[in-house]
Amino acid sequence: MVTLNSFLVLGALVFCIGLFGALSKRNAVAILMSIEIMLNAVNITLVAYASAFQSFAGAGHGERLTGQIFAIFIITVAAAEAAVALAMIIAIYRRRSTIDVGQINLMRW
Amino acid sequence: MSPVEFVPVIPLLPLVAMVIIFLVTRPLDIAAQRRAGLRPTGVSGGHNVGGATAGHEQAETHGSGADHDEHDDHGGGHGHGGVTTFWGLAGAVVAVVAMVGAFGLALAIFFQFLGSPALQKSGYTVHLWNWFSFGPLHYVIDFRVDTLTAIMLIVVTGVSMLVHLYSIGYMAGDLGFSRFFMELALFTVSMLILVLGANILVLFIGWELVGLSSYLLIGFWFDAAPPPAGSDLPYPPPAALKAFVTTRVGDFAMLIGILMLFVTTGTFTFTTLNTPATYQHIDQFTVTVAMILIFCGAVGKSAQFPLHVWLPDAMAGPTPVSALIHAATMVAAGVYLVARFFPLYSQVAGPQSLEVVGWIGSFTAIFAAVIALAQNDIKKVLAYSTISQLGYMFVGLAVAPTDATGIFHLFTHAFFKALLFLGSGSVIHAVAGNQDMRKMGGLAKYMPITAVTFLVATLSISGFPLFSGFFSKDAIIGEAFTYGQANGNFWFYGLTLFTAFLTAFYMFRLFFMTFGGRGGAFGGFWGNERQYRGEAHPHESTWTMTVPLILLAFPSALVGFWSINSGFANFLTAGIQTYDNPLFDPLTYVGVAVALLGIGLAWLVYGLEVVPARVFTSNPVGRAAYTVMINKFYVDEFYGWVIQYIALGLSHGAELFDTYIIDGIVNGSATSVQRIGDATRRTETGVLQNYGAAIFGGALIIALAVFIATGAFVH
Amino acid sequence: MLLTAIVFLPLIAGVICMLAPDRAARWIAAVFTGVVFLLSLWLYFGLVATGSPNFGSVIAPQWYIDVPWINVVLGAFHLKVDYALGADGLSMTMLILNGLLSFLAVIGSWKIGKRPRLYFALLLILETGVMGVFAAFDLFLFIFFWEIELIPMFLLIGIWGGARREYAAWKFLIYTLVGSAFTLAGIFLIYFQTGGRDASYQHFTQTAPSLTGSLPFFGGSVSLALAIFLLLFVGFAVKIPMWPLHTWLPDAHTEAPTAVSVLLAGVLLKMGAYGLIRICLGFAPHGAMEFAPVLGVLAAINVLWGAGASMVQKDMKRMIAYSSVSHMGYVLLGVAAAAAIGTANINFRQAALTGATLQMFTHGTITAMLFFSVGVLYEKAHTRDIDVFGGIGKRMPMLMLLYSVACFAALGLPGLSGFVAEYLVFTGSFATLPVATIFAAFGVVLTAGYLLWMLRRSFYGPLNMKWDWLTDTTVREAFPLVALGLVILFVGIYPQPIIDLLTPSLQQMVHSMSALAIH
Amino acid sequence: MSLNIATVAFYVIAIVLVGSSLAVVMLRNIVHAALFLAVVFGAAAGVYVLLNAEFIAIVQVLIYAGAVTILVLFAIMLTQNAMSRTSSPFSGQAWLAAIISVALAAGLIFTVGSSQMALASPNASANLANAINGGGTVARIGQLLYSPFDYSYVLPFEIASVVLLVAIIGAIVIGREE
Repeated sequence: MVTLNSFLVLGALVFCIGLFGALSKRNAVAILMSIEIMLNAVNITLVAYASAFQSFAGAGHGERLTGQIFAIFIITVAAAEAAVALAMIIAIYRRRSTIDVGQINLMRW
Repeated sequence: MSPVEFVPVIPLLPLVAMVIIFLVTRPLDIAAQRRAGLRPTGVSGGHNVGGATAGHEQAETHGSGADHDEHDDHGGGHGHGGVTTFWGLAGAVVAVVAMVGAFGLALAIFFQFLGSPALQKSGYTVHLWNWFSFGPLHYVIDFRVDTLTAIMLIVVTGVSMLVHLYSIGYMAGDLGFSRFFMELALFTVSMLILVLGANILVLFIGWELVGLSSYLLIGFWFDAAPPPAGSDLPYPPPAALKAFVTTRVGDFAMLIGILMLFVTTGTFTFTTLNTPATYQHIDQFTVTVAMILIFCGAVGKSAQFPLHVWLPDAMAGPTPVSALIHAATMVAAGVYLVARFFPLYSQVAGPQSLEVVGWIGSFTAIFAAVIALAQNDIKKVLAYSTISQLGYMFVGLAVAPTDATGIFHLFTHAFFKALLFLGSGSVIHAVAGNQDMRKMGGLAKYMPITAVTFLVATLSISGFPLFSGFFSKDAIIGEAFTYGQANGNFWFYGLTLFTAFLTAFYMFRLFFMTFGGRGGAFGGFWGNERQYRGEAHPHESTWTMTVPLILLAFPSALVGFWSINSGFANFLTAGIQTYDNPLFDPLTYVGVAVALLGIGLAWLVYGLEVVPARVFTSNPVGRAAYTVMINKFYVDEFYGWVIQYIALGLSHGAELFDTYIIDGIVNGSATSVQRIGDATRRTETGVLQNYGAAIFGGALIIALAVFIATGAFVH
Repeated sequence: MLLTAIVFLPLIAGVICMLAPDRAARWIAAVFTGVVFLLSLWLYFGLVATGSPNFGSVIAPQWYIDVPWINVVLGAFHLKVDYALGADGLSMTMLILNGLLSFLAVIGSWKIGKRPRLYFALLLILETGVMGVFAAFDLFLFIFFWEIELIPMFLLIGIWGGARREYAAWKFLIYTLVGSAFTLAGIFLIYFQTGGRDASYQHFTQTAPSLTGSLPFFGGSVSLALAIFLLLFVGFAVKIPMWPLHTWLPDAHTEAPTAVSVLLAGVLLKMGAYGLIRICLGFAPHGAMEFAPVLGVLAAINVLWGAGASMVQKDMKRMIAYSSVSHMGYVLLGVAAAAAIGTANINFRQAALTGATLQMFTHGTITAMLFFSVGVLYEKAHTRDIDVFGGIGKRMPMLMLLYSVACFAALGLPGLSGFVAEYLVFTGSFATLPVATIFAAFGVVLTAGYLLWMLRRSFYGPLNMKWDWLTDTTVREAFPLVALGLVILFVGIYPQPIIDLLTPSLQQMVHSMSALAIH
Repeated sequence: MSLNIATVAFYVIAIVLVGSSLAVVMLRNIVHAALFLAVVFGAAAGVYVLLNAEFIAIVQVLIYAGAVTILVLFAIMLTQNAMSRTSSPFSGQAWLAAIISVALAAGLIFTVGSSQMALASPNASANLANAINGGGTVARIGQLLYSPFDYSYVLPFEIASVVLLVAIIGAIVIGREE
């Protein structure tokens, strides 16, 4: 029996795997990829909710697809983010010949 | 319109003279001096000007110190070194004219009082202006003339007038000639305010202002070079400072006394304060303490022990200043103060107050006289003599039933001591600025007028019969005896009597060492060139200096006769007779005998020189005593130690407390904030992942906290 | 309108200064400060000209203007700030003093070389801040101007100061800010305890007697009035400055340029004293009465401590700075005496308070004259070390005369204004606080000691040939000194006008306090 | 518990999704990781299909699996020498990241498990079943995004388009060689 909880647990697991990657990888591109995984996890959760509450009574406006709409916006912003972030990574690489985030610490105290 | 109604004009005259000199003649004088090349132009400045005027500096630098070697050939810098410009002289003339006017008015007021017993009783008050009032508390500027003030007016304006005249000769050629007359006029104004004040407020104003004038005039040669090490020559800059600060110590106590009186009675006015009825509801102890504190002011101003140390040093000022301020008038202000409050001292306050006055006075009298025995500086001897005589005045106030005894000595002393100082100034002028009596001697032949007038004053101060000092001083000694009979305390009598002997001795020692010596005419009284031990060429002074000497010699010799039949006491106390004519009191002749003994001993030692002075110092006891005496009982050293180690030590302590404790706390807290900031700053690694870990870790911790707090784990 | 002009004209002038060319800045500053000074005199003479002058009191200030400014209501919370300006006798003296000293400060900094536009602009903004403090009749407006004044002063010390200017500027700023944080807390406390609807002085004056009750404090309790008094007082105590919160002053003075020192000592310290009298004493009289004995002791410590520390200073400005600490002690003494509980006649209290206020004015002029004198010397010799000079009176007789006048005024010589104020304080305070007065009065001896000793070491004695090239004061340098000297002389001889000016305000304060004492 | 196709499909997709996510995170070779990222995106699209969100699934495939993966591969290609091959791909705080991630996962699963809404809402499960078996939602999404009604998302949609424009320009500006 697949319940809402199944999707939520799946989203949580994927999110945490992405989080681990984002917090532990040294390669900036890898971090970016991990962040994309996290975003996907969030999207799964949102869409699951949207489906679960699609015809939830009492709200007054019939079908509820807010979760899906949110997912669309997240995908949009994530695409923009990926483009800008990758441009930045390339710019940093050109200037410093490294994309190891451990060494990109200009803001250090 | 009677003269007394014009009394505000008396201080106004010298004030106007001062303002005229300050605004008109002195600037013109300075301009003239610049044109004549006597004074650097100053404005253009630069090293070249300083170098070019180096020669003139010596002319400007007077003092009595180390620079004398350059001056000795032209008169020690006094008088012959420079030129008095027309404008300088004009200013001096203005001042003298003002003083003649003031003296004339003072005389007129005096004679008006003399002729009107009603006025003697009532006095005359004139309201000038208001400072402010708070309900019944009035702070007003009022003048009041009564018999005491009338006498003080005569003394102040008379001596001041003569000193002004004398100074024209004495200060001639000094670059600060105009400044001198300005400051002299300022002093006269201040002293007149002091004696004219109708309340303590005005008196205190005058009291402080004479302190200022004294400070300025002692420091008149402010740019003098310090005397060579080991010399006891006075040095103006520290002397002026010392005079002001030492008297301020007394003023502090006096201020507290004034405050006590004011707070308990609510008034400053003398007439109210001196009415015993004012104190009906006031504790006698309070008044006693207040009066003793007020007397402390007198101790400072009148240079009584233990605040006497400033007066000998004050001799660093020009000699006319010593005569006017530090002999005749300002130092007598303390006596005036006690006399002013005499009804309070004698009737309201406890007997302790006048006992304190008597003890301080009598001790100071003998203490200063002992020091005077060993001094060789002619002005220092006179300075200690002044201290001693002021002590007499206080004893006179302490022992007599009225203030007439003490005030009469003040009155006579003003004349003969001014004469002594002016005479010594004439001598110093004649011997090129030298003040050491060991380099004088036999001067009588060179300067007969000075010598004769000086002798008159010396006889007077020694209490030689029929000279004025005899009447005033022996009256004090007599009253002290009466006091002893009444109270069983003969100390005042004994001390004053012995001091009379010492006074006669050291004054004639001074006279013989200066004017006489073995081989002079009249048994050494009238010396000549053979007794002269100095190098300069002595000469008699100009008429502006000798005329004041002659004019002062008459009152020095004669004013004593006013006391016959209690004339003076009658006048001063408006009818209360006090003491008998000393001429007919056998007790008087004890005093006379003692004085003659002193004169005789001095004659033997310094006039005839049959007993060498070495006799006194050749034995160990004498030598030890002499060392102590010449070092003035080490009082200066003691005060120096107190200031150096206690006052400045505490001050340094305060400074260090500020620097290390208060600022330590302030800077310490600032530093610790900085340290904490520095430590926490280290968490900002600049590595994004650290921040990410912190965010999620933090979120977890918060979530955990929320779970625990809401009990989510329990359910 | 007149007060608005006095407060904001300098600000406008400051903006103009910033826009003007460097050479014109000082002229603009001089003209505007001169005009403001004349306007401040108009405050006084405008009333005198009416024939029966009423110099106003807190209840009925003159030239009063009240425009609503901020009015926020959030439920029970009501914040109301009015643009309320007024002048009673107390304010008026301070406004005139500030007008005079600001004008003279501009004249005194004529030769400033470093960034003159900014310098004069800041000087003018400072004047606005200080004028606002003295003219404000709303407590929030008061603290607003109080804080405004900090910024230009901080910059003036920090940019134009001496070698350790940054340390001094920060010390000044942090000390004052910490203090005024307490004051602000006190203002909120009194504002909400008196209804929380009105912050005008008139309101506090009327409600002040009702401030009773107590607040819990670390287990114990403290009376409400005392809490308000102490909170308000901390900020003022820093500014006055009162021992042991005084150590910013010597540093600030030593580092600040001459004209800034003049303003710092001449008017900024008076802000603290003004706050103490107007706000602490006026609005928290119960607290003042409770605290008065302690305040008396602190006053005596202030006097003696300042004088003692002055004695051992080597730097002339530092010495004068400590002498300011000492002299402000007399202000504290007068205030303490006015508030102290006792059986003393109300007139003594009034004498003490009037003396304290007069001391604010006279100390402003005297210390300004002292600082100007040192400034003249420093501008030529580039040192202020007392001992390196010697006998320079010979080269600078005019400066010696004026400096001596200032010193004698400071040590309380009769005929000069310092005496009137000190004597008045003493006569008043001896009735209520005799012991503190005796100790404080000993300060007059010490003051004479250190000032004359300084003169003796620098100006007396044979000329140190190192200083042979020194020249005497120019007319421009002498102008502020002579002007201040004349003020000092006038007040010293005829203080009645200024006392009349102060009496209505102070009388009311003293009367309300003694009314409290009876109940 | 009935074993229908949807359930089987869910578990298969979930295992693939989790496994490939782990591969992305754990693999040393960044190119391999990028390829597994494409698998993650694809699996996510499968989840969306299961949830009857076919529009999202299509968009997911287009944008993520297509565009973003290509973009990432380009970036890897452009920066291929940036990282030394010998050193660990993990930074020093990997252990801390692991703890945080595991703890967070535990926390989230605990929360989901104890959530009143998810468990006690039979409607929700019924809806979900309906949704999984029901018709498409594309038309409805189109209405919500573009119709001028009060509760539509026209304005956010326009803003999103502006964000994209800014991102395009920004990426060009940043990535351009000087």
